[in-house]
Amino acid sequence: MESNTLFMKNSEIFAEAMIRCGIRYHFAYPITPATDVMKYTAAHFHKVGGRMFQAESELAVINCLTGLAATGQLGCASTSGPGFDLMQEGIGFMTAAELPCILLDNMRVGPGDGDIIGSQQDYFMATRGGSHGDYYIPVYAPASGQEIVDLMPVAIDRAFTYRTPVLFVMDGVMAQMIETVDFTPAKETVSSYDTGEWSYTGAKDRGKRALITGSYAHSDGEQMVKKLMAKAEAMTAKEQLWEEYELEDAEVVVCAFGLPGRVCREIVQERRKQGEKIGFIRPITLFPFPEKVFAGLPGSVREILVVEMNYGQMVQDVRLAVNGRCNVSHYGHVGGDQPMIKAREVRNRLAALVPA
Amino acid sequence: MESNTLFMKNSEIFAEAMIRCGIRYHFAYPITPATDVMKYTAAHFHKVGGRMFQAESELAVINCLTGLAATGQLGCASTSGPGFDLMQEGIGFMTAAELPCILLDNMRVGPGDGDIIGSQQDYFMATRGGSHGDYYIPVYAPASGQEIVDLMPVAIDRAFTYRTPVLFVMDGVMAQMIETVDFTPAKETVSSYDTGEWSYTGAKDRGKRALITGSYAHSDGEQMVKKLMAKAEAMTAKEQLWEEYELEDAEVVVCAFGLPGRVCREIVQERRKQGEKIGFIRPITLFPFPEKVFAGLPGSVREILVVEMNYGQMVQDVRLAVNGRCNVSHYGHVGGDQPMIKAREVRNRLAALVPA
Amino acid sequence: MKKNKTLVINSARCKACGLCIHFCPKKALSLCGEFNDMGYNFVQSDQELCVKCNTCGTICPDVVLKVVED
Amino acid sequence: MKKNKTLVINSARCKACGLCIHFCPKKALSLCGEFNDMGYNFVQSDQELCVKCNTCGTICPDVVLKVVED
Amino acid sequence: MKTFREEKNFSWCPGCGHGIVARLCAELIEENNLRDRTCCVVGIGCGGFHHHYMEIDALEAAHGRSIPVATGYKLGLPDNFVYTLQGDGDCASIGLAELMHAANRGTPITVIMVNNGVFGMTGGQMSPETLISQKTPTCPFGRDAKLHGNPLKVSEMMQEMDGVAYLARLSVATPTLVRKAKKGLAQAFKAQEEKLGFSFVEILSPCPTGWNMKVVDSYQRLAKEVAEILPVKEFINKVGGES
Amino acid sequence: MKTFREEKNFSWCPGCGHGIVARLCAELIEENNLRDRTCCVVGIGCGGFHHHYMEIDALEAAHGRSIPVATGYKLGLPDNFVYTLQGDGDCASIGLAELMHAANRGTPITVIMVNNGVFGMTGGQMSPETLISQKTPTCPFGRDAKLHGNPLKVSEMMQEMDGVAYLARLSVATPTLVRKAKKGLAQAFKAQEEKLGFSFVEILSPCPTGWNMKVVDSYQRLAKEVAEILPVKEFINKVGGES
Amino acid sequence: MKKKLVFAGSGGQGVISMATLTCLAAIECKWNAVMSQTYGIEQRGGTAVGFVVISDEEIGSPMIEEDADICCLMHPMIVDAHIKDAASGGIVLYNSSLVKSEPVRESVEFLSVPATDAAQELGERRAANMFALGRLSAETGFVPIEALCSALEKMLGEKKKHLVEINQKALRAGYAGGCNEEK
Amino acid sequence: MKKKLVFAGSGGQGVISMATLTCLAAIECKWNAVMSQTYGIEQRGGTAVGFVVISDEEIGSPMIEEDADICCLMHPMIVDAHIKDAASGGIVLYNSSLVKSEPVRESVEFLSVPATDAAQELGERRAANMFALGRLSAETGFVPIEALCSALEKMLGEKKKHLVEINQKALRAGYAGGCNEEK
Ligand SMILES: Cc1ncc(C[n+]2csc(CCOP(=O)(O)OP(=O)(O)O)c2C)c(N)n1
Ligand SMILES: Cc1ncc(C[n+]2csc(CCOP(=O)(O)OP(=O)(O)O)c2C)c(N)n1
Ligand code: SF4
Ligand code: SF4
Ligand code: SF4
Ligand code: SF4
Ligand code: SF4
Ligand code: SF4
Ligand SMILES: [Mg+2]
Ligand SMILES: [Mg+2]
Repeated sequence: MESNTLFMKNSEIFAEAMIRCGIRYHFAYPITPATDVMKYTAAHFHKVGGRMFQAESELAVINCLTGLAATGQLGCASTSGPGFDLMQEGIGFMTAAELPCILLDNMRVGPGDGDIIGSQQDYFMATRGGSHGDYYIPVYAPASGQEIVDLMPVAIDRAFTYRTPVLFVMDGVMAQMIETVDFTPAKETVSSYDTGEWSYTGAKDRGKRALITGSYAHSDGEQMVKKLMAKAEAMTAKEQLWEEYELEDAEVVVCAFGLPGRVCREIVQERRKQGEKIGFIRPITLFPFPEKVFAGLPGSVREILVVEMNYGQMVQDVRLAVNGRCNVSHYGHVGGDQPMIKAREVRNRLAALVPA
Repeated sequence: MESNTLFMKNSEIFAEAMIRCGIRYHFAYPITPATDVMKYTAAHFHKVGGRMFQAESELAVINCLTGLAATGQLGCASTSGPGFDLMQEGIGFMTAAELPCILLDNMRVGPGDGDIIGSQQDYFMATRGGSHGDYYIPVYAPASGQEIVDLMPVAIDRAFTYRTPVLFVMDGVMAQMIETVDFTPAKETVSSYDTGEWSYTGAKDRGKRALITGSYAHSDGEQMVKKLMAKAEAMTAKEQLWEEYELEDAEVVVCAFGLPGRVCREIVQERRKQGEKIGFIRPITLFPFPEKVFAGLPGSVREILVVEMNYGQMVQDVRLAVNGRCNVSHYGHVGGDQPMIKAREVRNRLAALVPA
Repeated sequence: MKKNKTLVINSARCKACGLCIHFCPKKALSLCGEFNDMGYNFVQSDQELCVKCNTCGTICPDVVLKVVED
Repeated sequence: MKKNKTLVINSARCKACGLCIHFCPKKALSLCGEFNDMGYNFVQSDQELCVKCNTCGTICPDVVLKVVED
Repeated sequence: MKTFREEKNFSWCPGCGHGIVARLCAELIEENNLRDRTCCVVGIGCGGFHHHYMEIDALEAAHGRSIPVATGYKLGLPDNFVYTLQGDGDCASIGLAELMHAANRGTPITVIMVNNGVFGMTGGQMSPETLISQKTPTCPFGRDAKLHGNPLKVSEMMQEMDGVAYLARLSVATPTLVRKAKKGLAQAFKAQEEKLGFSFVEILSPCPTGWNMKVVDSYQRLAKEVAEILPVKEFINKVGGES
Repeated sequence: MKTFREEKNFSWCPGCGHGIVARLCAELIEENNLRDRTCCVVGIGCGGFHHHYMEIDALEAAHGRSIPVATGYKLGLPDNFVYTLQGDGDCASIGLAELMHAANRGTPITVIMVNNGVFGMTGGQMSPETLISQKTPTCPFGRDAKLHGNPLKVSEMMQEMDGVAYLARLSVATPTLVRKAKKGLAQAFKAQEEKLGFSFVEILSPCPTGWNMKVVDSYQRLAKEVAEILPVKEFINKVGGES
Repeated sequence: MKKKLVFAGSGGQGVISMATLTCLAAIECKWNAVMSQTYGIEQRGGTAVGFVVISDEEIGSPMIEEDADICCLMHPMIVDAHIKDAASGGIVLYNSSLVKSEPVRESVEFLSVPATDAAQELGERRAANMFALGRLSAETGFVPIEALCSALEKMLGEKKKHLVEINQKALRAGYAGGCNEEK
Repeated sequence: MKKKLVFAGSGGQGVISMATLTCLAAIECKWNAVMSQTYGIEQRGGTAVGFVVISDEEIGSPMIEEDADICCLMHPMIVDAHIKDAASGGIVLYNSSLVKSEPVRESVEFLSVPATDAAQELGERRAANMFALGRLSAETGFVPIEALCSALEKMLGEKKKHLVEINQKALRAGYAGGCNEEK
């Protein structure tokens, strides 16, 4: 692809952004609504000397990615709900072993095989270490193709800086959406990170290295978890990202992430035009959760309406962030012929909260 | 076993309680610290016409359990962290398909292969639907062999009543602990539930039944999740269990579950003897979280100290439950040669909170 | 007593895939001009040519065709 | 020029499993009365009997025994 | 026929071999009077619609896990008749370990793998059974033995297992082969009913949509190109009946 | 020897066959000058200690997943030498699908399965390789072919795969067999170095602790009873060298 | 100026192509475009719906909720679910070859187009989608027919170049109100 | 009356058996008992530790944290990690056959017992644990020797009945302060 501005499916935008940023390995197993990513990399990675590897299962996918990451190279794995479940053990292993990678979960309706249409129901898994043990990884929730492109170099940087898996989540509706995007921000960045310090490339003269995922002395387990917690703390301090809109004098704030964020923002803009004191927050990082913007909310805020394509997941993080300082309510919607949250319902809730 | 009072390992007590309550199928794959359960059932289930089935992996375990549950019979699967990860997809499927079963997670240090000694780090996975999608299942956290026995018939009842997987969690230290237990409460109860209404035993004249885990029309997905949410709400209203001690005039409350709960209770008793106004809460159900006891806390409570063998998981539920009404602090400990939380540290924290 | 055989066509199920036409040894089948509810121009038979061998019924992936005896 | 062979025993590694004793064709090995740091009464050899065939070194699971040439 | 729900049109694509397999299963269940105590476990894939068209109890397993589900079911109701209906992606890619272990254990269930050489439901991606040079969305330049290996000979892998009572590769490529497939399937069902052990049939089937071919051409490809690499064959038959 | 860390005592039980395998690997790495670019991927099991005693880079994979980890590694560094060291539980029970797919793909890695017929590390439970009648904590009345199937012939399952360049079942039961095992292992390493495809060696090994036997008795059982069911044999050798 | 369109049909009918082509044509006109979609799990025969927003300004929310200016119903199975997508005052095109009786709904304008029959006459039943799109362009001017025709070439690309002709023919036939003039 | 005991050693030395037997003996005396444990991942050669609380009252917390009345160190590898488990004023028994020099710690009473050597003399090196336990009973009276001997039969059960004799012999030899009188 030569031009920088293209009209593409967001899953393809994700793939193209990877290519442009220098990622050369993609591991995947087909699953709707994530298969488009591997279709794209299968057709395009080879042109830049990369490889899409279709493994026999999601278990194999995440473990192939582990091996690749151990060589110091950055790879990616993409999937959706059921496949994401199967990857959790491996994601925990990679985190424990401090291996960087890029992950993508195009969320669909669950539990069970559920439905192939979009949802935002993997928030808990994504933000609270879906594997056993204590750990957190950075989670980015772009709301548009452009934001995918903008975030890709950031995610790659954090993967190397913190030596950790980094996760992107999109609801399936957004993943399948086609829109115009400018690829200029997706500069080659992968090659600028030196992984020689920690990668497992053969002992040579430097002495052996062993990637450890278990502990042979009980104290190792304690040390490992402490290290992971220290990283989580550093990320919480430094990596929070969000979009905010008209919070200064807001009485009611609407909070939504991903595509529903775009829908809600338009509604908030529309209500503002009517003179209603409504503000808007869209978390871009789900971990670390952008507590800072909640901490900085003006005293005028009476209520936060959290809108999600699930039955109440991110709302817990909002409640934890405001810790009782204002009321927090939730509107969730999952499935149906049009899986997106309903603008009408958001308008109704707002009308009840901000009587005209 | 004839006598009712026995000195046994808690993992064995779990197995014996299953037998006495009428469970006849146990599926498992070896993993420390949960293997003792399958060793016991392998040696004893056959005497009552039951079967321990060692599957080739935890994936096979949970899916065998699914098939068995579909016949209307109650089975069990036991595991620990890494194996629990691998079961998540299946647990989500069983929940979606409304199939009852008993699960046991003997928690060890994670993430990764981690360490085989005890921890309480699977709290998030256990309480927030470790698989993708929106769903919750009842989670019991006994603190002693006796409580395992007492809870087994309750868990079985809830599994059938709500037609849901029910999960027991124990930290690995407790799982390997040996103590005296009275089996009298473990009465045969499984056979008293009629599963003919929903089980898949062959169409005969009643017409076919199909266990659905996916949706063929998008509206099915919406309906399924709504049904699961309604169950979760009913459980939240009716199924909260906890132990409380001296809350009436407490200024500081210590909150811990499982074995650390026993340790903390002893410390609180000891401090009370010194006249300090300290109370104690031990959640027995982790889902539904016993919000009621927190809602009912007297105004005298200034601070809640949450003690866990992890770096801060249940503490989120405590914070959500008190919603800013008092301060909530956390002391966590994971791994090391003695993985249990340190009584000394709890005493120090309390001394700082309640100056003598 | 020679049995009477009939080729029954449940045209509502036909998806006009053409397999039966291809395999019919007697070239007794063809697609017709009309659409069924699914929008397919379903199969029709020429009863003159048909020898009721049920080859079509054996291969039809949509259980449209069946030779029945009475 | 005949090479000089020696059987070297790293007794700190021995776990007294007895395999070398069992397989030695010359019955040149036996457990001694002392313990090593791991608490095992390690293997000792009778250099008179030993023919330096390295059968013991081949089977020893703990890399205790080795016939070396100088 | 009580088993088959004639009023429900198949939702498979025109020409899809899953329809033929469904009809054969329905006929055999009916003919052997199994309906009352049959449970079909379907995999995730286009075969997952199989049970929509039959009056039998059915379970939808997680992708690749039909066999352990069937195993658990059979443990609970040993006298019921249990078969799985899986695609080659479900059975030979993600579910391969479960297949091999059940076969080796001699678990008395019947496994039907509808082998159409692609992941049909998700859009025709490469499966372990895709032929060399065949193009799919995930091997757009054709399957390459060096990168992707040769088509996996699943049936052949079970040849030396004592637990397997019936093992065959069948096909629906022509009316003659369909008739033969029915006989093989009948033997597989019998193997279970007679408690002889595990039974497995791999049924070569076309996926005109995934192969991006006209229906008739896809059957011809199945009869020739596919069968050359994956020959129709009966490997094990402990039932002893005609097939 | 630079590869081997003589100063570190093995933490395996007295008589454990893992020690012999570790020594053979160290010797071959040294003799073939592979140390600089070797990566060993160990499974979770007693074999997971293997790399503690060698001066080579190593990765500890999740239980059963060494092969995909090795695959990913080899993709990233195709010129490095990559072998997995797995137990029979790791490789043949939970990890069977990964093994078969890598073999079929012809992934140029070497897989070593130390087959001691039990899950050693977790306390000697039944593995797919446990012999009929053998008692373990999870089959306390002995493995029963009807309930548990026969020992899984893992090597035999790969016989027809074109991707496999070297395939053998070896043993450490006697000094003679140990020497033979070294030769087989050398061929497997060579198969990878010469980019001929996938190589697999199954090494029969004792677990005196898990078998609850005296060490010498366990080696005798290995030489006789185990080898009767799982014969020592070279199935495929595309290297052509002596072995 | 902002327009919202819904294209609904059965999988395999090409409604997603209708939506995509609409976007590409809008982009030809220097507008912005966003397309989203839902679909059944079947490869063929399930439902498929494409939602399109085109605008000469930046597009915030890409969602359509009972506010579509134009709603195309290509198959009877989706009529009930998607007729409500049209805004009141909107235009509802339906494929009268398959949707045998006019759908029931108030305050919309119906456009009955025998798209499948027309395409069959043109010799390619699968071009029914293009026929309908051409007709829509003629009736509503939502995008110019020339933009559709040139966008089509881009959409099909090198690989499917051989399909350009028949599809353009269908577009133009639809635009012309039938296929008779092409006979 | 409540007593806390720690038994630490290398895997395979039987320290968990020492802990279990202590509990069973306490139960023989109608006391309550709880045992917990930690261990390495190795089947042999790793560390193994048994923690025991016995009491004539109900036992709340089963944990031992630098407050053990008795601490048995059977192997040098665990000395550093577990000598701190003893309460000040507690008793520390160590297996002087393997722990070659007296461990260093203040305000505890040391008991040096050549358990492995003694057991070797008795003809079963693996009975070192019982020898140490017997000696501990003699020195501290934490449980009566008779309770240990009869609990041993219960612990070993029918299957391991053949091991009762040698282990009881070791218990009694330890109790008697050595094994000389048995020679
Ligand atoms: C864990 C998981 N991974 C992936 C999927 C997506 N998925 C659905 S069907 C399918 C493949 C179906 O192919 P096959 O089994 O060959 O059946 P076919 O449709 O070809 O008959 C896949 C990968 C899923 N549902 N769950
Ligand atoms: C997912 C998962 N399941 C189970 C375990 C527990 N586990 C650790 S080692 C092992 C078996 C080891 O047996 P094998 O692979 O034969 O190796 P051996 O110890 O016999 O050499 C098991 C089941 C685990 N660590 N992870
Ligand atoms: S084979 Fe069946 S579906 Fe196909 S055209 Fe013939 S009748 Fe119609
Ligand atoms: S029954 Fe035979 S002859 Fe008649 S239409 Fe069918 S295939 Fe042709
Ligand atoms: S074989 Fe090795 S470990 Fe065993 S006794 Fe001989 S020297 Fe010691
Ligand atoms: S070298 Fe040979 S003769 Fe000497 S001790 Fe070893 S085995 Fe015996
Ligand atoms: S995609 Fe293939 S397998 Fe699926 S229904 Fe269509 S033709 Fe059949
Ligand atoms: S348990 Fe078995 S495999 Fe593990 S170290 Fe001991 S003898 Fe070896
Ligand atoms: Mg398929
Ligand atoms: Mg093993």
